[in-house]
Amino acid sequence: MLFLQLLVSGIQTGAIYALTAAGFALIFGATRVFHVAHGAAFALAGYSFLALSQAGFPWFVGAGAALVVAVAFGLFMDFLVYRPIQRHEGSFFTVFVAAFGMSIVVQSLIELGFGRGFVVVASPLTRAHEVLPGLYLADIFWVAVGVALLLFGAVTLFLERTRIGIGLRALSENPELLRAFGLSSRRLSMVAFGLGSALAVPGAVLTAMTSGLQPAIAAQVMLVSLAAAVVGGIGSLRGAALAGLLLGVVENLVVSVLDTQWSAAAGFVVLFAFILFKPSGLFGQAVAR
Amino acid sequence: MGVPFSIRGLDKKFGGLAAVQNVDLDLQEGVTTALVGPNGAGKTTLFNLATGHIIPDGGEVLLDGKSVLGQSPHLIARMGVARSFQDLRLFGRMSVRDNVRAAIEPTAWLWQPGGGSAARKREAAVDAALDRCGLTKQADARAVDLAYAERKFLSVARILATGARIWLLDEPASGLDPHSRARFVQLVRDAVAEGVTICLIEHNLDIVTELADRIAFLDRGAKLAEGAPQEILRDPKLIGIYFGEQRT
Amino acid sequence: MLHRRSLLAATALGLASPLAAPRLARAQAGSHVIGTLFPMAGPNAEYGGIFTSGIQLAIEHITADKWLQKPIELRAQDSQGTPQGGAVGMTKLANVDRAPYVLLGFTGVSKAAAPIGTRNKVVMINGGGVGPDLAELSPYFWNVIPLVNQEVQAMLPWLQAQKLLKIALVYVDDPLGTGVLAELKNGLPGIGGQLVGSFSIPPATQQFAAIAARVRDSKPDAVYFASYGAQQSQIVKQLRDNGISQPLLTYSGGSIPSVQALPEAEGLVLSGQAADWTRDDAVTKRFVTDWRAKHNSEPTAYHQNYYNGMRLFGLLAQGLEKAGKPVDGENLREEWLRVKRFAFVGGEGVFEERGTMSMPMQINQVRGGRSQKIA
Amino acid sequence: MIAYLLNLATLATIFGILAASLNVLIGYAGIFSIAHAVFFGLGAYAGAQLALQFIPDVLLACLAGGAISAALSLCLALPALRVRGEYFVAASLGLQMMAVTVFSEAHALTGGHGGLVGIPPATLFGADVSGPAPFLVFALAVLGLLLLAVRLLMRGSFGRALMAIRDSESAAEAFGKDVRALKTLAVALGCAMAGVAGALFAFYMAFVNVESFTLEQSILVMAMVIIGGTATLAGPLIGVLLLLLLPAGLSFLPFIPPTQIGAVQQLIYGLAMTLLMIFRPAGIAGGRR
Repeated sequence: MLFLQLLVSGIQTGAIYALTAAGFALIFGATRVFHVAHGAAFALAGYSFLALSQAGFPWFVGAGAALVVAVAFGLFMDFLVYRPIQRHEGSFFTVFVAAFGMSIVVQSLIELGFGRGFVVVASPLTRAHEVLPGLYLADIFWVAVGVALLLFGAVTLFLERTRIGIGLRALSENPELLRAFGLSSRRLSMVAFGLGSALAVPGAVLTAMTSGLQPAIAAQVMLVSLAAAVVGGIGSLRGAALAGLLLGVVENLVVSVLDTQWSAAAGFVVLFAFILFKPSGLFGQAVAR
Repeated sequence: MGVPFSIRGLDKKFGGLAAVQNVDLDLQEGVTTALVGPNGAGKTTLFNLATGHIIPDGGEVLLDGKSVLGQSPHLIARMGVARSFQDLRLFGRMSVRDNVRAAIEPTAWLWQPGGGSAARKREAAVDAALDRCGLTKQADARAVDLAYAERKFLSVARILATGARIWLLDEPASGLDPHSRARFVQLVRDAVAEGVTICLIEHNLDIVTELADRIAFLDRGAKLAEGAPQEILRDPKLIGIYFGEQRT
Repeated sequence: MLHRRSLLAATALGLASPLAAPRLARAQAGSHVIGTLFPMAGPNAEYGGIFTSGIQLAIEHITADKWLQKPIELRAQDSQGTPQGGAVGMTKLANVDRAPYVLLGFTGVSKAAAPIGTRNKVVMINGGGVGPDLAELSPYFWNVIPLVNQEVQAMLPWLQAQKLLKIALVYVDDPLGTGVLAELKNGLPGIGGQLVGSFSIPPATQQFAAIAARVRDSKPDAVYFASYGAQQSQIVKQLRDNGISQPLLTYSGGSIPSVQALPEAEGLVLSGQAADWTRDDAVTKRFVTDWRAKHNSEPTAYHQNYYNGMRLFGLLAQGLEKAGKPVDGENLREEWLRVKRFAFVGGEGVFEERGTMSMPMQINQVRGGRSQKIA
Repeated sequence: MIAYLLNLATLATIFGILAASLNVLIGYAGIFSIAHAVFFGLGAYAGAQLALQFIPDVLLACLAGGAISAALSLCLALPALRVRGEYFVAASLGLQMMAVTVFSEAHALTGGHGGLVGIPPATLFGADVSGPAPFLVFALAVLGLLLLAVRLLMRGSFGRALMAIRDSESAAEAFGKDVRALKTLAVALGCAMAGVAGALFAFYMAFVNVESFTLEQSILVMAMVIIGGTATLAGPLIGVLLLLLLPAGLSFLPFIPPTQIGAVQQLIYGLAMTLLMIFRPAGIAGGRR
């Protein structure tokens, strides 16, 4: 039963990781930008939700505001940080450092605004009930899993059925092809950043209610997304989502065999192992040496 | 005339797609061979297989009759095989002079074998190569700051200075203006005169006819024909493949 | 969901604190420089505020009574509640501020700071940390708080009486937590009990769902947790959220308002030193009366301890000034060894050989958001 | 005030060594490691254990720290030989996160979160050098020696070969450079220097624990190198001075409360990273790229 319990809480954690990592993978797949400020979008969304909830607004107003803030931040990064850099130089490390700098900025702004402690939005959804003997589930589990499935389905449909979605998928493989399609890569990268950042919002809102937020959460989300994207195969949405789920489950299950302290590092052991032994990830193409 | 470099039955597949299949090629001493074929014919892949940058699925690569298959690229290079790249791959943030220096230093530790006299010899070789490629004035500029033609010549200067006896040149003259092109042709001719064996990939058939003693024609990874330039270039079937593919 | 370690914050501050010095470095000649080394920002900042307020009341009393010829100047360093913060802050207080007397708290902080303070002959007073290693840490390190062995000793009879014999422990993997672990491991068999599970957590983790599952799996009669600051609230909330209905136990670190006000903390059992505000000795009376007047609330044991810690300096320095000796760490220690017994809030304070002070203990329970004595 | 300045100068010297060592990796070898604090930590633990168990000789501690870090640098060299770019950054992240867990779990070697306390005052051939001034002189001598070594190496064929690999790995191979050996050596060199800095740090603090060797320390050092300018001798030192003087400078500004200095400092260095990458990617000391 311990195993089942840990598996269940792993799935809850993993559902949130999966959505967030899918956003990161979508952005990377379409634009080849290693958007490490993705975690900052998550943090901004979470704190927006928190601020409005504390001000007494109903949850959907807070969630809506979180969505607006996250998307605006994604577009801001695309327009004002990544494009100017790519215009004069494309080195991935330059982009990486710039994005990292921005996530530090966001973190310190949150620290100045909300303090360094952790904060949580109280909700009756997080209280667990015994559903089977020894198995406890909170309602938020169903919310997390349901939202993750729903959104992932919607995004998959969007990518496969709509013109813009197909364009997004083509962008990484063959930018030449796009011109024939009559789509501008500029607009597509806007869509990628907007949509990718939006995918961080549900995770942010749910985290605000379960284990709470703290300013450093931006860096943590970045690490998880990055790990999931690499393990899943860089650029593969399906891979990132699956790997996100996997990381969440591993993180929880590892507690049943190892010291509880290894929980946080478990995901990174998986990451390191993948890079050494299967750098192409679960679904990626072979990495050119 | 010896055959310093030869390829036997080389095969390479990428994800089920045959990039090179069963290719034989002999580079004869002092002879310039041109690899000709449409885009995607496997010419660059053949270079990469020959220099060890890619491991072939099957076949044999012989240097002076000895197999070098599976050797790493730097070891093959040290045996006297120098190559250029289509996208040049200069050492961008280093100076022009350091680009050439880095290319010819036999080891990479603090001290080079041979002491002062060897060092002076190397500096002389660097100067000579820069001079022949017309880069003396730009010697202290960084490689990324050079003009297009200068960058192309720098990639040749790196090879020239090494004193390698086998040169594999990947589209060395593409995009050059007529003046630079003439200079390039002269450089290659001088090298051949000094006994260098050259294999080059080239799309410009004028340069091919000007420089090549032999042509190997590749299409879809296979060698379709090999022979003297006038023979190959007069074969309507080959020319059809060549230009037919080029137009799409 | 995504809480791991507190990431970017710690190092930046760790570097900031030794370097934020110049403003503080301009020492006023002619004052007694007293250092404090408490967490002033971050998840443990609540303690810093509580500790400092006790000190301030003592300074007010010392000043009002004109015990000393020179005024007292307080220099605060942020320890962040972490060993590194403690080492950095202590280096600064000793080398730059040249404080002969430093009040600190937290077990990890104290252990990291003590060698540095000892090397510079700085007297260090702990009124908050309870790790067992804090006894005999250094000749210059004195505790005005009973340590955790006393806390656990006080808890054990109560557990026996309540027939809570199988205990699971969730502890922060630092000197405090490992101290509690050792005490429980040694103490429980004595009452016929047993430690059925012990789960270490990193100091900044905030995700306890998996740990809750394992705690539940070990089928304890009660769950003891040893942490501090905001993490305690998180542990309490998530253990309860994840279906743990057994009694929760902790040590005196849980006696801060943010924990007790939590709805999930109802019924939480904590050990702590006996706080008897009805005593009628003059020192206690004055402390309680002035505290109530100033803060309009009841004082806590932490307030009492740091009041005593500051008062101790007043007593020692007064003696030194009278004898015409300079007030430095070495002389303060000599004076302390000479006097040994001091009139403190809560009765006479007698130091033991190991730099510790015994006190009567009691068991409290949180009822309706407030701590009440139950044993 | 003198004590304060000595304090600052010693810290700057130690970080100068650390930044110079990372510059060998990032600037000269093109290995974008964000796990540098791991090797700083290994050196610190090695130096501290030597001092605690055997002899507090600071020179021996530096050698031990350097040796341990160089030996374990294989953990970083392995992924560096297998993958590049984003993948390597991800791998080094994984290594960093795992190392922090190992540092906090290996109580016998590292003291866990409690750390190694009571490191005895530094001696040199039996003479006490623990005073602020002699210790600073020793640290400066180490820095000078290491900078001289880096300069000699990087001006020579070793440096040229490394930079050639950095600029184009395949071309360097095509000109006979043994990429595996050179990268492994460069990683070992950089990590050994970090280990030396770590040993000095252990004596300077008289205390080490895992908090000094976390991801944020790695990021801080990376920021020092990037902001100062990579692949130059002076760049990392400029970066160190800027980032260390920043908090001191900020504490002179009366309108920032002391508890917020950390956040403001982070804000500034995050912003500096991003803006530099947009407008001057080669750093302050670097030329135009």
